[in-house]
Amino acid sequence: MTIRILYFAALRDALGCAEESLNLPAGVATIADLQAFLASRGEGWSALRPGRSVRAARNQRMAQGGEPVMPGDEVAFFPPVTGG
Amino acid sequence: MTIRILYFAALRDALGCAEESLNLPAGVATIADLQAFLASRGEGWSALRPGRSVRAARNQRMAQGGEPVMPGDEVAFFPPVTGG
Amino acid sequence: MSVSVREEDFDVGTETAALAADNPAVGAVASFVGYVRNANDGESIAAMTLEHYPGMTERSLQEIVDEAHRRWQLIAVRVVHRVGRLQPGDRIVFVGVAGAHRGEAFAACEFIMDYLKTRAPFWKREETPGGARWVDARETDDSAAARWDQDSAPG
Amino acid sequence: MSVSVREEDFDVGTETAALAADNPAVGAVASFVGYVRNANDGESIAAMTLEHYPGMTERSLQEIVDEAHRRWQLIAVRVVHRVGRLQPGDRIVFVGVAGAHRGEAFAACEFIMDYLKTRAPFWKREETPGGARWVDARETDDSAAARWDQDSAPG
Repeated sequence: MTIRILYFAALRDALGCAEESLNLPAGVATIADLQAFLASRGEGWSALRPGRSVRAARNQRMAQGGEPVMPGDEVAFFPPVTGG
Repeated sequence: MTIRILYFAALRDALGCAEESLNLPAGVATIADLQAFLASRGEGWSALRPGRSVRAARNQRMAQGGEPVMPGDEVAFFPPVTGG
Repeated sequence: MSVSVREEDFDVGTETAALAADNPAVGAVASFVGYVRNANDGESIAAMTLEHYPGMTERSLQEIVDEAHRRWQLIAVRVVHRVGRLQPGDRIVFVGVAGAHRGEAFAACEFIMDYLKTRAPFWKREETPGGARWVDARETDDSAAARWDQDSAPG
Repeated sequence: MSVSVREEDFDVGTETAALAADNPAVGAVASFVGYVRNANDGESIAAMTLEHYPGMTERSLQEIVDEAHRRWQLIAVRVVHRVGRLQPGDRIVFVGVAGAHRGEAFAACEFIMDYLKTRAPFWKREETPGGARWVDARETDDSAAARWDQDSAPG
């Protein structure tokens, strides 16, 4: 019932965390739910609050907030990309 | 009072002429006048008749029919270009 | 492989020639090379580090290339994106597109760059005299990518 | 010189690198390479000969480059066009444009190719199984060039 969560770039620096494993908490059904749950941990985790230009990917594909989260998923949160 | 006239590509092949010097005939004031004068020489020269996709340059710049022709000019006639 | 993500530099002549090699139907290769500039937003840049999301990076680039193949009649596409620490004047990215004619090669090359800029998980961190800073995404990149949504007919 | 008309081949890597060399403000180089194809209008092509109008050729290419500099903020431009007899797979033309950002580099590179195709005095003669033939101008080239007339604002 766990998922893997990755954080990148400025967001990883703000959170002080690059990667974690998490047992899916009750009531977390979507990417948006997960993001709200993580942001509620307090202190630096407020960097994940919606509206703060956080992007998400699920299983290595860009994902919208409404996308479901399933056990075994790899979810990533990061700032808007700036490559090229 | 002479001009130099150059012909290129398919038009040169049709005329059998690459270059000539010409004393500007009376009544030839523009590129269009010159083209009509040359086309009236008969036989292969009808390839120069207006309407046959002939382009003109005067002193190495693309020229419209209304542009004047002056003694000493270098005038060129050729088909639409196909480089690149 | 049409997509490569790596630290090593690329050779523009070799990459371009490979796109046309062995296929005499190629009439046009449009390509783009991005470089590290020595200044950005008014600050001088000593170096930058490109971070990425291994796995998703290659996948997202391949999806962009696949989408370009769906939208235009293309013969070959190549994308190379470097990661790690780079200095001003260093090459960052190569995008090359081979087709029979220039219209589709130009359009697909620009499309791939616009999508790469907004959808491929790379992040730049610049070293300036005032310290290191993450580069902010530019709104002009979003609007450059968005025009391909309306404009879905081959150009 | 930003313009060269000659029989010898060019090196895409060298030409591209030269556009960015010694100017660390360059962030983007867009380039185009045109190749001789092995078929055209349903006939196979053994070789082609490119004729041009010496003097006017260089002048017209330089005027196109100058016009590109007027329309966009560019750092460097390079045009190399080959003449003489070429075979399928041979390079014909290189157009490279360096700028700070990709938008102007792409637009100027495509603009230069479109204008070159309709305003620079080159003519192609193809050798086919049925004999040699002069290539006819394509109407699509006229319409490609015409869109820059309406579209005079920098893209």
